[in-house]
Parts: sequence; C-alpha cells; structure tokens
Amino acid sequence: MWKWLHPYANPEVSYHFTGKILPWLGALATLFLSIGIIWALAFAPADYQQGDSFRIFYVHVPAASLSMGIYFGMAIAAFTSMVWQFKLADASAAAMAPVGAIFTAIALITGAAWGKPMWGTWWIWDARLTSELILLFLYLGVIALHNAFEDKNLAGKAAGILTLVGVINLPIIKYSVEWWNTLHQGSTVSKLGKPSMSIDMLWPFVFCFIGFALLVATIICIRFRSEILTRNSIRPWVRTLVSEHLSKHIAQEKNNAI
Amino acid sequence: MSVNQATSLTPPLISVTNLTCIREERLLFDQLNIEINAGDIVQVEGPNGSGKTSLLRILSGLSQPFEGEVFFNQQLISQSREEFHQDLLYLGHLPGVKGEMSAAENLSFNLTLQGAPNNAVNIEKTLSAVNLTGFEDSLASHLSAGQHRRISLARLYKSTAKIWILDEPFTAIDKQGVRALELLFKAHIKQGGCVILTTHQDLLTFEPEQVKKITLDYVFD
Amino acid sequence: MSIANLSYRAVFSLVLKRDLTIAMRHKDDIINPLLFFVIVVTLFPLGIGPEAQTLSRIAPGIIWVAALLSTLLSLDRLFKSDHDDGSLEQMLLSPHPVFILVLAKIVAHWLITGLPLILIAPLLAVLLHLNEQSYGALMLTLLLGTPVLSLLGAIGVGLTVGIKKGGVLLSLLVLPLYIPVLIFATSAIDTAALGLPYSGQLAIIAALFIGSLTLAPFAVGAALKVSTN
Amino acid sequence: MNPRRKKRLTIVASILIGISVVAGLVLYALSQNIDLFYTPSEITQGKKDSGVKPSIGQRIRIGGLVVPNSVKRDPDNLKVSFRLSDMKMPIIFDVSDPMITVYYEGILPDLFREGQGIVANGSLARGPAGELRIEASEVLAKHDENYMPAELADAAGKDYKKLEYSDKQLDSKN
Amino acid sequence: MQFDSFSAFLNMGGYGFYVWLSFGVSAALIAGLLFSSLTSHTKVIKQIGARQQRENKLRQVRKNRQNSTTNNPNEETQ
Repeated sequence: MWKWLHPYANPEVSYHFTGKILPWLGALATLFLSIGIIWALAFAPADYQQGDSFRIFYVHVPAASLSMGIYFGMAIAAFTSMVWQFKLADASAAAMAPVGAIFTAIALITGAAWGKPMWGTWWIWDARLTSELILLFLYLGVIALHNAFEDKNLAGKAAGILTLVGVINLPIIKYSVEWWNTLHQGSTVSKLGKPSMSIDMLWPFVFCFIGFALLVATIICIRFRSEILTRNSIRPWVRTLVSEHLSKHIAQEKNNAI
Repeated sequence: MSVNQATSLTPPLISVTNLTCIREERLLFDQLNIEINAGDIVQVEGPNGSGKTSLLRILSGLSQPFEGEVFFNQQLISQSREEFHQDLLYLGHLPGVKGEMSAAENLSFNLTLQGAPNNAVNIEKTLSAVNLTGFEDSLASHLSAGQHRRISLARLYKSTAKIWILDEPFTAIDKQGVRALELLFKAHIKQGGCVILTTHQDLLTFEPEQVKKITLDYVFD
Repeated sequence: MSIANLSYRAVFSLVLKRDLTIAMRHKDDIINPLLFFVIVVTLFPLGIGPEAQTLSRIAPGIIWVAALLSTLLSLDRLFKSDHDDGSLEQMLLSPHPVFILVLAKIVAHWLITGLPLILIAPLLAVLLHLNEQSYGALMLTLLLGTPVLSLLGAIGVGLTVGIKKGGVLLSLLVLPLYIPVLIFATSAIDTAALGLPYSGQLAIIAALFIGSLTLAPFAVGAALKVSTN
Repeated sequence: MNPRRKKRLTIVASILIGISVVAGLVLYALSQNIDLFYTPSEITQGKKDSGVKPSIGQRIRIGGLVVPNSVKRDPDNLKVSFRLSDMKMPIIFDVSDPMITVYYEGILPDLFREGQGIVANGSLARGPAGELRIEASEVLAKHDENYMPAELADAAGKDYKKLEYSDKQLDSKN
Repeated sequence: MQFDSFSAFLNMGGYGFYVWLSFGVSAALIAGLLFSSLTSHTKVIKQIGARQQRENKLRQVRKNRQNSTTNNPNEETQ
C-alpha cells in the first residue's frame, strides 16, 4: 500500500519534486488571494448587522481554520515519524510549526480587532479564543524545542512527542473552557432563525480560503526544502547541489560587477 | 571493517552493520561494520572528538545512529531490549553515584536494578575489592571523584552480564587499581564475555595481538 | 537469567524507596517548594488587599496557581540530578521497562512535593477566607489534581533534561498542559461555594488523572530516550 | 504462560482498563450539568435539578434574551437598563414569564439589540420595590454565524440599527 | 463596488481602523514569514557551502601530512 509513496520518501526526490511544484503553488496562491482579497474588501456586500467590520471575516476565518489544520497535519507527521521512523515527516513537521504559529497569531489578532467593535471587548476568555491561545503556546513550545536541540533528528523526535501530547490537550482545553465560561452557550444565546450566508458573500470567502490554503502550502514547501537540506547536509547530492548553486551565485555576482 | 572473523562458526555477540553517526552536523564515522565475539577485548581508539563515546553509546543502545543497525545475538537491539540490557553493563563518563546515599547503598541499588545477586556481606566484600574498605557507610558526597568511580566499577565484580562497555574506566584510578581491573577483564573474557572499552593507556597485562582495536579518525566523505 | 526477572512491583518499590531516601536526606527538596507555595499564597492578600470578600472569591484560583507554580519549580529535580550524575543512563540501560522506573520516580516526586502541599492547603485557605462549603472540593481537587501536575510535568522534564538551559523552556512546555486541571479544579471549588454539585468537574479531573497515569509514563520514557541521546 | 508474555499482557490490560475508566468518567461528567450560568427563571426559581438559588450580593453571570421594548436609556449619561428573559421561540412574552432587569452603565457592544441573546456579568441585588435585579459590570453580545447583506436583512424584516450615542452621553463618563 | 469614493473605502463604514488593522497586521506577518522562509533557504545553502570548504581545507592539510609521512591512508585500521 505504501509502495507508491516510496519514491517520495527519498529526500532527494522530494526536494526536486517540491522545487518543481513550488512556482505553480506560488502563482496559484497569488491569483486566488488577489481575487479573493479585492473582492472581499471592495465588492462583497456589508453585513446587515456588523456593517463593514464583517470584512475581517475573510482573513480571520481562513487563518483560524488553517491554524488548526496545520497543527493537525503536524500531529500526523509526528505520528508517522514515530511509528514508521520516517525522517521526512520530521522535516515536514518542523516546516509547519512556524507557519502554524503565524497563522494562529493572525487568527487571534484579527479576532481581537473584530471582537472589539462587535462584542465590546478585545478579548473574551471563551472556549474558542482560549483554545486558540493555547494552540499558539503549543506552537511556540514546539518551535522552542526544535531550536533547543543541536541535532535536528532529536529535535524532531522531541517536538513530535510534545505535538502528540498537545493534540490530546487541545480538545480538553476547548471543552474545559466551554464549561467554565459559557458565553458561547450554543443554541441558547445565539440569535434565533437560521439564514445562511448569502451567496455573494460566500464566493469571495471561497477564493480567500483557497488562496490562504495555497499560500500556506507554498510557505511550508519553501521551509520543507530548507529542512531537507539541513538534515541531509552530508549527502553527496546536497554537496553537488550546494556547490553548483554557489558557483552560479559567484558567476552572477561577477556578471553584475561587469 | 571487521575485528574478528576467524571464529565465524559461532555467531558474533554483537554485530554492527553500516553504522553512520552524525553529531552537530559533523560526520563522525561512516558505514562502519564491526563484529565482536565472545572472548574479545576491543579497544576503541581515536583522537578527541572522533566519536569514541558516541560509538559506545550507540553500541549500548543509549543513542540511535543516523543510519545502520546494531545486533545482539543476531537480533536488533531495539527489538530485544530486555535480553540485551540483561547481558550488558555500560559505564559511561559519569559514575551514576548518588551523593545522598552511602557507598554500600549505591552499589546495592545498582546491582539490584541490574538483577545481580547481592546481600550486605558480599557488598562489603565487593567494596573491599575496589579498596573502599571502611567507606561502606559514608555518604558518597563525602568521597572523592576517584572513589565514586570505584563504587561504580565495583559492579564489575558482581556482574552477570556478558558484554561490558566501558568508557574511560581508568580515569582517576591509580596504577594498582588499573592492574586489578585488567586482571578482572581477563577473567571475564575467559568466561565467554567480551569487553569493549576506550582508554588512552595501553593495556599492559594483555599481549598486544590479543587486543582488537577499532581506530576512529575524522571522516569527511 | 532468572535473577534479573524482578517483578514490576519489586522494581517500582526499589526506585521509589531510593528516591524517597534521597529526598529525606536532602530535605531542601521537600521544604523549598512548600515554602514557595506558602509565600506565593501570602503575597496575594498583600497585593490585592485584605478584603475578605474579594479574597474568598479568588482563593481557589490563588491556591491552585500557587500549587501549579511550586510544582513547576520542583519538577527540575525529577530527572535533572539523575541525569547529571549518570544514574539516569544506568536506569535506561536496566533490563526493566522504562515506564515502570519513570512511574516510580513520578510517584516519589508527588509524595515529596504534592502531598505536603495538600496537607498545608486548608491552613492557607483559612487565611484566604475560602468559603466554608468549598473545603471538601479544595481537598478533593488537590488530591486528584496534583498527581496530574507531576505526571504531565514529567513529560516536560523528560523532553528538556538534556538541554543546558531547559528551565524557561520547561515552563513554556508544561504550563499550557496544566490549564485544564486549573480550570476544572477552580470551577469545582467555585461551584461548591455556590452550593451546587461539582461531581462533574471532579469526574473530569479524575479522568485526567487516570488518563495521564496510564499514558504519561510511556511519553516520559520516549522523551528521556530522545533527550539523553 | 511465559513470564515475558505475562508482563506484556499486564501492560496492555492496564492501558485498556485505564482508557475505559477515562471514558466512563468523561461520560459521567457529560451527564452532569455543569454551568456557572443562570437564566432569569433560575434566579427566581432556582436551578432545575438542585433548586439552588443565588443569594443577594453574590457575583453571578446571567444569560438571556433582551426583551423587546424593554431597553431604557438615560438621555444624559450612559446608564441603561433592560429586561432579560429565558430563551424561547417565538419571541412573544406575557406577564407571567420570569424576567430580570439588568442595570448597566457604559457603552453597549454594537451587536446589542432587542430580541438578541446576551450575557452579563454582575452581582445580584434587590431593587427599591424588593424585586431582584442585576447590577452588571460587563455586557457581552455574541455574534451569530449568519451573515447577510442589508438588503436581504430588510427583506427578512431584521432590526439591525445599532445604538447611537450623543456627545452628552459620552461626556458623562468623564 | 460597494463604496462610492476612496475615502468611503478607507473609512469602511466607521470600522476602518479595525478592518485595516486586521488586514495590515496579517499582511505584515505573512510577508515577514515569507521573507524569512526564502532567506533561510539561501542561508542554509551558504552554511553547507562554508562547512564544505572548511572540510576541504582540513582534508588538504591531512593529505599533505600523510604524504610527508607516507603512512597507510586507510582511515580505520585493524
């Protein structure tokens, strides 16, 4: 079952493969994001209740769901690396952590900027916000652990353990805060009646969401490639690649000088 | 590189295949192959920082190599951990002696943990074998570094393990002590055990050809 | 071969006895976290003001946060000294499963730091004018919750024991993991103060306790293998 | 059974027992109603299962629906009062419904409006006529997950005007 | 187009500060991340290159030494 995956488990192959798809990912991300953001800012209708502040939605919601999604991906990578001793999985987890942290921070900041005019406060200790904040702490812990070990392989394993412990912790925290502070008492405190999101608001959201997802994929790809290089720095293919790259660089500088 | 292939009829006690070790992004050794049989005494040599300690830690299962496998009785050590550790005695740079416990308590705990038989009488005997008579009940924190080392070396006298992996066992030990240890090694390999050690001194009680050597040097390719 | 087949119970009590002996001869380990706990708790009335009503409202939070911090402070001793003198290596190389040794060390840690804390907590609660109805809840949550602190903390120490400046990193890793215990414990005590049943919160803390008791020793074992590499 | 097998079995069995105990405890906890949240009817009549009533002066958190036409604002300052009722469908009230009046001074969140669910933190007090009231220190409105343009909201007959504040009211705070 | 003028666009119906704060902070954070990711890739390549050069130099030194003593060049001997 895993056989077809095997060629991609080779660091060299995946380095070159990600190098090939990277420009396409980047171009698609730019396309979707520019359409989505312009549509969201200038053309989407304002919400009947929240007015134009509703436009924050187009950054906030994709960032929040991607921050969770990236953590989930990181946990899967940690699990694969632990069970199947799959070194590339560690590299991908290391590539995901900073991206996830930044998107969690974006979700928190945009959430606060939206909450201030709408709820009347920058911050509420409710289930979603608190668990998102803990998610940020977990990301920071994982990053700190990655940096604390000199040996990247060990760092990957240690961070993997923390990631998996965090996965169990996240739903507990979400649930615990729901009990402790019941501002989000689901159906009872929400408005009555159920009009779904109107279609001319939904389309820009779809574009924004796909655009952000592609952007995340692009950045993870870039970081993943650097991680592969650091972890395989003694391999001959990395050596030749580096020397080729450097000689090209030197030639370019000479050209510039002339 | 093999140390001894003459006795290929009996399977080697420890064998190592394609061992590669990287520390701090530096290649310490590459594609190392070793076979160690019962009755071998192996000395690992090399300049400082050439990976002697790393090799011993990988052999004992404390560290994982970048690549390659270590087998004990032709089984991966990660898969036969309990059997392997039952037959292994590893003494690293650190003596593993608690300052808050007396010499006798330290030895007794270490022996019991390892599963070696012990009681108050033979603990005292063992400690006297390493010249610690009279210090049995003093707290280890009141003893010197050399005495700490001797407490940890005392375990060798009671060990039932076949494989001894010793990282610089002679540091802080006087000449007489070194001689006693070497005699102990001799008895151990005669009984079908093996000793793997690092030391900067020559093993004087052994014939030079009796000691197998693994020489590590800086590798770049 | 047969000699080494010590039962799990024998190995467990061997390590437990050793750690308790060491702690008894090195009393700082017991007294310092306890003193820290007491001092942190007494700082709050000085900082907030001695108003009984305010204090009684925030008492559960103060006691729990102080317990959390003093546990964090004492965590360092859990594996650090063993790592520094090489006994940790020897334990990892013993023929016994690592989780049983780890569990014994964690239990010893709790007996040394958690238990004295529970014993002194009611006295401090008096100083903080804790609501009378809440004492039962306070004791029960501490009894079930402090072992969770030791168990989860051990994972953090296991991960950072090989790192030179692991102290700050340890709190970054461990404190987020402590949040559920804090929330449910203070919620239980608050609910008890209102005279409402708090068995739900208590059940969750018990679940956290049993869950971390079964899973944490394995996580710590894996973490120690990584960080002593 | 050989001792190694036996040991392994003990480990697996204890993990399984541990996990099932955890599951049992969580299920038990879920069956218990945990909240620190009072609805107006619970303040007057006590919690449904335990019958516990909050006492005067106690800090509580109340959640409910802002009763239409109950919002009274002082034209000179930021004082406001409104009545809260239990959530119910449709939003039609009669005199017998339990309601609690909330007093608050400050700027209400933009999403605050009549017929909307809100949460207020404050303390329970007794008014001049002996009735229960809440003196709120904080009023929070939750936004819902439904978004629509104003035209659609008009068609659906939604009330979406946000509160306006005069300069005089805003000045009174200082 | 939802807005009549550019200033109305900037004002965002009174929520300009919050909307532009959100979009601005997000854009800045993502740009920073993207920039650091791109530079870290070239940094890694340069680091590996530097180490390679250092090792080449060491190898050269060793070769010279070995030539002068004409020792067996095997790295691991029995």
